[in-house]
Amino acid sequence: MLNVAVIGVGMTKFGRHENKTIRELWVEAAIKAIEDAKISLKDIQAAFIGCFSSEWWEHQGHLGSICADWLSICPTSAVRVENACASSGAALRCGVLAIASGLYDIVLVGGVEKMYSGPRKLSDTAYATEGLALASDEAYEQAQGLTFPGLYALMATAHMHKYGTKKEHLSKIAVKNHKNAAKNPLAHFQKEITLEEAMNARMIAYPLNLYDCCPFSDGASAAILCKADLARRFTDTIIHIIASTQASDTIALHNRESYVSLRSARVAAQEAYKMAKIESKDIDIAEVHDCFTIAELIAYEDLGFCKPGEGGKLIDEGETEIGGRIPVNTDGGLKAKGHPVGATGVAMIYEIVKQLRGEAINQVKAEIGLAHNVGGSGGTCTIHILKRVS
Amino acid sequence: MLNVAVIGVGMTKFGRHENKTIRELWVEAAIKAIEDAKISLKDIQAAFIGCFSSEWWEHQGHLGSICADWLSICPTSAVRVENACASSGAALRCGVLAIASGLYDIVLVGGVEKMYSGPRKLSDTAYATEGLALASDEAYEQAQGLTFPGLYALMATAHMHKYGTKKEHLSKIAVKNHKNAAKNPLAHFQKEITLEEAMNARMIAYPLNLYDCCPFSDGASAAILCKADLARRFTDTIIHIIASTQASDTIALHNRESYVSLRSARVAAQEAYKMAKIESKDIDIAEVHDCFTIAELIAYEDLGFCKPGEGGKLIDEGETEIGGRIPVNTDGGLKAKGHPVGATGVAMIYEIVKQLRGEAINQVKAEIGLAHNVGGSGGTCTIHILKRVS
Amino acid sequence: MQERDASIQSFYEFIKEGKLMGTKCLKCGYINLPPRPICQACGSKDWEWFQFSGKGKLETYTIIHVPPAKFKDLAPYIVGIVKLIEGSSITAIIKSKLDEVKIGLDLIVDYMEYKGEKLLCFKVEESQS
Amino acid sequence: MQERDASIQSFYEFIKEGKLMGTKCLKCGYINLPPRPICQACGSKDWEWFQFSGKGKLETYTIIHVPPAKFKDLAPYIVGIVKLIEGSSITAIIKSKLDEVKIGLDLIVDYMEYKGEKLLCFKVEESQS
Ligand SMILES: [Zn+2]
Ligand SMILES: [Zn+2]
Repeated sequence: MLNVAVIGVGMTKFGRHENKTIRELWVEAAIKAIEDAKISLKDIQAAFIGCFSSEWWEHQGHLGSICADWLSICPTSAVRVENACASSGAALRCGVLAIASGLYDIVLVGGVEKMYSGPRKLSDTAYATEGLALASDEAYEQAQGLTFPGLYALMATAHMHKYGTKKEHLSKIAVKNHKNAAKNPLAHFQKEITLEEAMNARMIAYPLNLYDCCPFSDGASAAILCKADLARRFTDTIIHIIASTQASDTIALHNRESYVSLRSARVAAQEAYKMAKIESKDIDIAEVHDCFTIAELIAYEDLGFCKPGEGGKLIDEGETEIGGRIPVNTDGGLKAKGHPVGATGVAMIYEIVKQLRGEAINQVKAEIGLAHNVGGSGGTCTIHILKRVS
Repeated sequence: MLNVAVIGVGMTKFGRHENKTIRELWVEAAIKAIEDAKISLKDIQAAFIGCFSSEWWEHQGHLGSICADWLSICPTSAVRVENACASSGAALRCGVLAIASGLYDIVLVGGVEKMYSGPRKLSDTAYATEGLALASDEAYEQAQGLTFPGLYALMATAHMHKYGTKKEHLSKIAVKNHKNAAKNPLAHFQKEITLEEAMNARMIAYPLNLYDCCPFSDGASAAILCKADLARRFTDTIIHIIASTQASDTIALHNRESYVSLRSARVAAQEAYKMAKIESKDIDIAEVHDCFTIAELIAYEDLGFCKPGEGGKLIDEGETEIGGRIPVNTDGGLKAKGHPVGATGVAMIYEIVKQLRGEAINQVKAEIGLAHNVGGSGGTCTIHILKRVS
Repeated sequence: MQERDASIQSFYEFIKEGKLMGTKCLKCGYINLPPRPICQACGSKDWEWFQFSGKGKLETYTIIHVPPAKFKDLAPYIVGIVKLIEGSSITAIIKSKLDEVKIGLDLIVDYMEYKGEKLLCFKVEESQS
Repeated sequence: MQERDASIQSFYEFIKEGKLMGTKCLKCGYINLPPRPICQACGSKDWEWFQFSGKGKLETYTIIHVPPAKFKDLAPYIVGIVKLIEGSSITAIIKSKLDEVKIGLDLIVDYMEYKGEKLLCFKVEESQS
């Protein structure tokens, strides 16, 4: 028993924030979470903030200090956590450990990233592409001309070859996630796309085209964790974290046994189900890491929502759509909600909490939700399972 | 009671490693710690690695994954922690929380940095200087032409003005630390310097000259933490972590009440003494964060080794030398042992553990040791107190 | 002037207009410089713009001999923290002869065109020299 | 060849000499490619250099249409993972016509001079085309 509850969540709009810096986005999300939890700044005893590469995009390191500073919570300790695209999943996990340690009752977690636009450094697509590649192996992947979309393209080609997965399956995931984002005011894109558009977009890294790739986004997310015993002081709808796990894998794809599944995700999921004492069929709703459409399809299989190789079938049957057996990425996912790398893991928690509370935009019936946050091409995966208790 | 013991420590030589990358330095330090603890790779249940800016210096992010990968401990979870120059102090603290949470029995912590030389990216002094500045406020310090030595120079000028501290006091700290490093085979510099040399070196940021500044170093450090109950399985000389604290401050100096003391250090130290149920006078030996000579002098005051303003006097009286009342930086400190930013916090633990075990190069009589690890210009400070128990 | 948010961008827009601006907390009256969305003293989110007179004293300083690449042409130059008469402090380049700079120097805000940007700096008050 | 350590630098020095080298674990026999100081299979630190024949098959591939700045001149180009006949795999640029690349293609190691560096790559085996 972790004895940890989530009593508040907040996030900025994901997208382009031309006028805001990292610290300003962070403050916006953190204040929303604090207000949602109905606590004050003084109640925060520690903070863990995920950020992938503020050095690269804004020339700003020492993120813990700057995030504590701009939120006016000094001298409260503030740690910055980096696990590539799973940075805030890992930060959340550090927050869980901090509360489980008994040293803290209330902890602020979250994440932030400025990837593209901004008043301090103006990035372009080439620079942002190179920045994302920092999550892959510099010596043996970046050096060989591989890009970040290229990594997932290697998985897609292998999956198609092994299991007969079609490009159409991938495009259907993009269509689903754009549809879910269409009503989400915090999403980067609020427009539906057709299967034809998704199939015929400009190629980025074959077989992945533009609509298979998530956008470069700016944004931040935050959540307030509380010792579960104390949660009832703050809210009546108690959401517990019943599992929090993390696993690693080789950074380079070529050193793995399989290119059609992420071992880090399988291990973290197995440990999470064990910790929560549930099975994959008990999950009512999931946020999965769809940085590329193929990543969502592989997640279905790694999380046990279907058998290995049957991700395409699951999509064809509509089971991961709203109204299906296991709705996935009801907020639009990374694909359409956006993917400010460091903010993504806790933004997933935002959606799960909203769903479990019955406050979501695309509300489904759910008591147990899972968040699957992948770093890089699977070198890291964190899994969190949340449950509404009454 | 934290119930955490340190059962193994390891570090690389600090200095220039022209032929090694971050992951290779990390593996070298981690293996030494593992062998020191007499455990096997399989015993490690989680890892926390501090690194300041591998993105900047080696174009490599996702450090957790690459460090787990190259050490062949996948799928064990591995988190990268960044708190500027306190990155591995913060990583150590996450490891302490992880064990205190009850979820883990044995955890690997450490840190690594490649700041200057290397086969993958060849940096120069200007690039390294700009890299260090990432720890300061991009918008309001970097943008005003301030450098990292400049930040501590601002503190030095203020301290001299307020308390009458002399340049000679600072130079004496450099002389002491070079003397301590002279016999340390792992130190960046193994040569003593004279007070005249220290006083008359090339100016970097007035009033700090070259010998007031630590070098740009490459290196790594690691330690094995273990649930204290289990420590006796591995060793007879049990070293407990009896306090682990962290505090933050504004990233920019100009938003602080004082420029002659670090609030983060004072708060973390007060909390640490309280957690350990000791007073500052009970500390037998200390590793303090002397990225610049003035930082060590201020640390004496912040840690309560002397009254505010009397750091210069403490130096004059030789109390922090080997043989003095409270020997500080017996390994040579950042100044002469070197300062591979992310590795520094756990390298301090290396020296404290060696001293408490009676295995140090410059052995002193000590039962309780303190490590003071500062991020940036004091935006972060972690304090760890270790005690030999019998 | 409330239409601009309490952001870094707003601060530098004001600098371009020759104004040194902070935010005054509507709850506790603390003047935040640089401007902040959350009061450093009390955590309040309510603020209004506050324009500084630009007068102040040098609290501490350094002389940068090894500069970042961008400031290479200026070295050696003085960077200091200036305490404004309104009570807030800020870091900036100080225009002074290197051998005349000292803590307590009376300063007034100034601006410098440098590499296409308008840089905040302070100069020694006329009356003094 | 033991004098070189099992490092990234050694790997690229061998590439310059036209050799594709990994490390063979002296404990469990696993062949680590790229070379590693710690065996990926068993954690042993004992190893010896192992030279690959350079022959292998394409395990998976992508065609990079949006390249990193450094590889701009080559785009679109194929990057694949090649499984060598000795059992290890490695990522490299694949020299093939874009419309002829497919999983299972027989490949042989090759090298490309590019921007002053010698790049590892693989080409289609002659006998096949
Ligand atoms: Zn106020
Ligand atoms: Zn082996």
